[in-house]
Amino acid sequence: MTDLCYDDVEEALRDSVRALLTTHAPWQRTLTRVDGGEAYDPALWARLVGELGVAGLPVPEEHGGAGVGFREVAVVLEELGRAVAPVPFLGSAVLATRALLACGETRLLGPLAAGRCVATLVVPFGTSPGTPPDPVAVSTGPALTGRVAGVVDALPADVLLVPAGDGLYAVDARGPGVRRTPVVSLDVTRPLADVGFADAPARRVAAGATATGAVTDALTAGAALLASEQVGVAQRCLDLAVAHVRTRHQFGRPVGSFQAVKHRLADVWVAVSQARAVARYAADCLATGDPDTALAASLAQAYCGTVATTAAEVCVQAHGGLGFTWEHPAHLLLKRARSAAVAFGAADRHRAVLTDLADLPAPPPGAPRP
Amino acid sequence: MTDLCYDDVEEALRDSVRALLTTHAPWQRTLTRVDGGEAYDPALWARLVGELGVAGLPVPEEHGGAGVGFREVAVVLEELGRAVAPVPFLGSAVLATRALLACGETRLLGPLAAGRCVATLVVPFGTSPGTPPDPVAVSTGPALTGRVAGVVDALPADVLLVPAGDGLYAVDARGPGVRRTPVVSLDVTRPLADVGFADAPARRVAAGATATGAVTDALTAGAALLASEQVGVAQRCLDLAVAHVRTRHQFGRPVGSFQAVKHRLADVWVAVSQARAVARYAADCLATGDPDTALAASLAQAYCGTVATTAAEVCVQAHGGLGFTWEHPAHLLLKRARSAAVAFGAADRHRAVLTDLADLPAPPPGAPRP
Amino acid sequence: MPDDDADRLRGLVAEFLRRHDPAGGATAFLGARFDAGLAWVHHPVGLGGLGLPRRLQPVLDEALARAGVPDHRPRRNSIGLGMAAPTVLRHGTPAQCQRWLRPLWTGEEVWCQLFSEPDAGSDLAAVTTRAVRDGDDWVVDGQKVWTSLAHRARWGLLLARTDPGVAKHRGLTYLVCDMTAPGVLVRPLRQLTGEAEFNEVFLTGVRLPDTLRLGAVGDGWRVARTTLMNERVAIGGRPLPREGGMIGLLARAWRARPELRTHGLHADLLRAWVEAEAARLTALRLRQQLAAGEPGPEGSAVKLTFAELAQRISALELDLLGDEGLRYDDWTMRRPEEPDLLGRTAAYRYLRARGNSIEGGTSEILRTVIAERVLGLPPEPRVDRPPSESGPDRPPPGPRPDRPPSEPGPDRPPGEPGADR
Amino acid sequence: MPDDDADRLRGLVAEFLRRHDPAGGATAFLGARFDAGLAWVHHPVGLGGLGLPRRLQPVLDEALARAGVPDHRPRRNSIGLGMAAPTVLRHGTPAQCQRWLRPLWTGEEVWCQLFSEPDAGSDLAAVTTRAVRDGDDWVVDGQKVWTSLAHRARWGLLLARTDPGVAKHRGLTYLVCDMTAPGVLVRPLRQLTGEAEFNEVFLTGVRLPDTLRLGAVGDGWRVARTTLMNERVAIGGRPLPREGGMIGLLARAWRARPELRTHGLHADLLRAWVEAEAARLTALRLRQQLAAGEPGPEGSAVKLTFAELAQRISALELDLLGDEGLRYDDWTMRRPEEPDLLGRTAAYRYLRARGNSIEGGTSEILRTVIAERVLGLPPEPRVDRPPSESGPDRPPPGPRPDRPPSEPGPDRPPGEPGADR
Repeated sequence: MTDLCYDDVEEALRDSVRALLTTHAPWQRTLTRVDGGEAYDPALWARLVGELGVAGLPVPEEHGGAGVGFREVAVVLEELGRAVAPVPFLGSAVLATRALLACGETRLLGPLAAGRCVATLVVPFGTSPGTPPDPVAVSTGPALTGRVAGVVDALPADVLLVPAGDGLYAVDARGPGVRRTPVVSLDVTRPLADVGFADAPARRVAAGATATGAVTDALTAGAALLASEQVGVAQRCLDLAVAHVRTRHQFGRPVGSFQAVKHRLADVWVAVSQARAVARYAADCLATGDPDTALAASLAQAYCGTVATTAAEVCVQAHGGLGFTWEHPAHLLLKRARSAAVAFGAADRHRAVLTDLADLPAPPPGAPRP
Repeated sequence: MTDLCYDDVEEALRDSVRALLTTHAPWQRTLTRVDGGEAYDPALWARLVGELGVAGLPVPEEHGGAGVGFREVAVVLEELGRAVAPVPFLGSAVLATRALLACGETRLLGPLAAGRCVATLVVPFGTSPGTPPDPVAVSTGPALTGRVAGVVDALPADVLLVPAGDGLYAVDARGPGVRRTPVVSLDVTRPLADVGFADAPARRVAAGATATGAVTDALTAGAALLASEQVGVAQRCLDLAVAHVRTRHQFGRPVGSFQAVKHRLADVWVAVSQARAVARYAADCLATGDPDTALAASLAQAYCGTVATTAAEVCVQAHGGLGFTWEHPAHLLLKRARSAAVAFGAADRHRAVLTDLADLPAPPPGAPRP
Repeated sequence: MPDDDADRLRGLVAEFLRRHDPAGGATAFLGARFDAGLAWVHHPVGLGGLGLPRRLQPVLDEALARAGVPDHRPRRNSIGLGMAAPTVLRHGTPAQCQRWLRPLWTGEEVWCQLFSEPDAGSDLAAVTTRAVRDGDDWVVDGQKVWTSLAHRARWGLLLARTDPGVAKHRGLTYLVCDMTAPGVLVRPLRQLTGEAEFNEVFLTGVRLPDTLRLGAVGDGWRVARTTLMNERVAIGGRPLPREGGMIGLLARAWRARPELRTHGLHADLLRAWVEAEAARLTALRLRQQLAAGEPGPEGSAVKLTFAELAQRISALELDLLGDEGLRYDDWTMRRPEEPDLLGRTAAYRYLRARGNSIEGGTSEILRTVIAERVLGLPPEPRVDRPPSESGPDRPPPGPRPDRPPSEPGPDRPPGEPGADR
Repeated sequence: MPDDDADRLRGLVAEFLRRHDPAGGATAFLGARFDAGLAWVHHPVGLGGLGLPRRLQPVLDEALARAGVPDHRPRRNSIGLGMAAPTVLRHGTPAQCQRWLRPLWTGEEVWCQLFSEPDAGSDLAAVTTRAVRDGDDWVVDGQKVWTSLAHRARWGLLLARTDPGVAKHRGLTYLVCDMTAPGVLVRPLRQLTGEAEFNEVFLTGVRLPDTLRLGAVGDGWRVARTTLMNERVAIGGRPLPREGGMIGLLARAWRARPELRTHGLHADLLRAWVEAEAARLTALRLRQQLAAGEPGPEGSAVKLTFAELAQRISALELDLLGDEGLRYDDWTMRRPEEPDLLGRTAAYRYLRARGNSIEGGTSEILRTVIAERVLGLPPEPRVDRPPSESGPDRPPPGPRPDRPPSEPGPDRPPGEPGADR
């Protein structure tokens, strides 16, 4: 049966990641990086990969990884979300790794698992699993020409995996003909980039159905696992709000003793509990190759993004004016939540996917009801 | 400019109607009638028509009415809704009267205005203005054959106005070939009836575009003015809830001093205030023949039904177990509200109408977004 | 569960089924299960169990289900099974357990719950029904409401005030009421659905021997907590297959009636389906977490969500049905055997669901339970302590009561567990 | 308004316009309007008005608008016009009115509001900024926050504690702070939008002559009520044409971008449009009702709805834009002239709207205001009275304060009226 809980290994992993992030990625430090215009933190990434091996979790041992699977990746994402940590885990350890695993291209997996290399999948961040766009053209060489807007984790990437023509191509991010332009992003701790190719040399790593399948697999993994990051963001928002209203006094009482505040936070707790069950289900399906994975991923993105956004909004509100300031972590979480809600397709898009997956058919065309 | 308030004449009318209903239609009496299987109260109707002339309000003076218009009709509906009064005002003074006015058929208006005759429009209660169905066939005579399910105010009607073929027909409700079957209705204070015609003699009162227009006008008036009934229901629900929570004590305090209860009722007050503005706008548009009337009617039914239903649901909840009993008026209001929310087309249907009226076009067909 | 206990349990079930035929009559078969320790595995031997860990109950249930043993139909004695059994097991004497558990399990003796009163709804600790000691008996006078099954019950879980002189939570004692005793008068209480699922119970000079007391004198509130925690978990806590609850009715109506569909309703349906599936997975996860333990305040969340979804989904089905939804099936006053939250018509289900956020703890109460007992938010200022409370007589700080003192809101009929099937 | 006053007013406008050219400079033209009594018709002659009934203001505004007179652009001095002017008029001495109203009206003197403090947000009556009498002066020490326009303001509406020995609402006095006085330090306060719309204001030994006091010593709370009531009505209370506010931006984006539409978003859009139109009609109806009176607690509802809709509609626009909505325009710390709730990008509007339910009274505060002052629901138990309050010194029952004592919730920056245009 599906296991929706955390086992001891997962709890231990969580503790390690949280301890590292608490020391090396407090929000004040992240905010300072944001203010300095360089959100991504290579030193933090080096520690996460070097000390905890987070990049190699889903990579089989023979390719230099830990081979433990995607349930553990989900736990790492919860903690990274909790800390709004500015590292390219989603692009590299989820999207690129999953794509390479799916197309059996193992040459890059070792460097990725070891953290010697950062990669990402070059699609707009809002691309949903069913419909990868392809605005990049291939010429002989092979070489790529085209432009993809709003790519996640492209800024710190060494290798770009680009769906183009009928294949999936690897491109040296610092090579000739590649231009990455930082986007002024809503999510300040994970800024996007526009990526342009002008006859950029490329290597084809998969073709035809294998390539298409690899991209779909990568995006499905992204949708399924991003839910865990969203749970981490939501839980942190709730924790911050609870801590604040327990100590902040107005009218001679803790603000958290007022029912309006209490009940709002109780509702958030209920929603986060539900999001956690949904996210665990998606991670477990992905890890076990369950045939329900596509539905689980769409369910996760139909549910968890809204929960994280609401939790962040409630967190701002519960802090009153303080939560509306730049010098409080609430806005980092809000921006991450709101941006992630669009990633891999918004809730609306994933609900539409359930039309087919859950057999809830749309109205027949052209037959308006009286 | 649109007048969204009540003028002195309207307030005086409200006072008269409320005084009469307080004396002659207390909820206990209505519940007793419901328990006895005869919800409609002919004596009450006779008083409303005889003493206050409510049936003749929109009928021009030359046809025996007061000729004051639909703003006043709306005020009467607020009070009837407030009391969940079991009288055929909606069917007779709104639907039938408006249809007859629209097709210039004045023979029946006098008796209707004087209360000597009750009429209604024979369509399913959920029929929305744009799409009147027509399941009734006409044969020479003329005579009607067919069946219409769930007709409002058909049980106490003397005359049935039936859209059939290409005309609008008047049929003696007690005449040959007419069979009215009471429906076990969700709304116990305004039960519906199924109406069957078997070669029933009929008189054509309008034909062609005039008939179609009259039916549309009647249903538009129904949608626009039902909103005022819904405001009355909602306001009564709020008043009952407020009165209860001010006096009911738990934990040594009035229940109404707890913020969860307070804020919920504050939200209902806000919603009722908004519904009132929307309903007044619809009534005013209807009264002045404003070109915005169709939009105002759809806006009213897209908004006010939900408000009344929510207010009734909150009323039940605020009363706790007491609100869940048969021996408390909350359920009469809840059943009226829930039933009225479907009448003349549910909110969903009226929002869809705004697609065109407010120029908010639907997605182009066959172009799913990535 | 690949462990020895589980294997042993499966072996016991197999052997049991070789010797007992479920077709031989439900009561006899259930009695045999009890006697074989195959009722509640975590109960002691002799009291329907085998003294095994609680987490093995699903192994037992599954083994029986696989063998085609008919469902226990706990709804035949829902309050007995869901609330009385855990309370008796935890707080009862050996003799009480011996006396009550077996006929409770077999359904031969139906139980009801005598907690709520007209002036003690959400504020359950405010009960005023008095029990006065008279020799070896208690003499009980008072009125209870919202008592489902009272008209069929042999026993009632009774919360009564035995010491009006102390703080309200401290003057209560928990008794088991003999519903056949003289002075017990049961009257039907009609609901807005038309039926009379609940009752009012009038207690006039009812003599109950002290042997019917559960827990110590003055300790009734603590005993009642066990009952209430189990009540909330019972509601909506059963593991369901996908579309197993009310959402399944809506989804099937949707599939069957293409002519009623609109894009607006489709959007609502998809949202509701997602919420229902999320709630289902959450209940499943809670069950996996609690497999080894007793219900805690987290169960309140499941009950809260269940109520909200039942109300929303039943309303949506009415929206879908349009004109058809304006019809009801029957307003005559019925006395249903059990509430049927998924039965009758859409209009019935919509009306019945209004009670879900009131019975068994209002949604307002449950939110406060979550806020205070899960999130640790501070209580509201108290105004309902009698003067003696502010003196040295005040009780020491300890675990908060299950109905937190700071509770808001509307009353509650405790009502049926009414689990979603 | 077919009455004599209205006709006379139209005549005065016509005559005024013959003699004054709006193109001659905004300040001069506004000054001339003030001098002609064509600023606020209900103000006394000499103070910008004609002593006419308040309900005639729309006649004036309409007559000027029809003549093409440019909008007064109240956003240039929004706190002055929306809050300071009614407060000064109602509580100021003739000399104070004479001194302040004209330059306030012309925009030559900008005003700000010094109410909120770090520990007095929702609980505004808890302000600790002290004002100590010293001869003919008050010496003020303390810190204020959420002060929009402080960096441009000539005057500030200051709530300060002058008697710490009495109950908190009673020890307050209302002063007008000279923002150019020594000891006034203004620092930008950056918001989550990136910009610094608000300020922190540090007051250190600021000497204010007693002639700057508004109302009696110890009567500051009553004066502050006037300010707050007007603040809430100012927010979202302006009559708008259909689609005049944030819904218009969304509707136009929807019409312009068919490729972004989905059925699910269409359902959300239709709901939002209906809600926005209902809110618009409600604000219009309130205005018609209040044409003759002063703002009451009902204004809180308009502000509450405005905030909810702004948040929902801006979020929906982000949903519509998808990938495009993930882009921001500029995170550098700007100092905007005025907040622009309908400006910049969808992402900016979404973020800025988060403040709408905090500034000018949180939505929680406003719900309590409605519940207690409109519906008459009882207050919560008070715990913040100093001991002296429970004795005979307790104030007599009277009209409840505008910030009801039972207020909940998060803090508030009073902030900008920021009306939806």
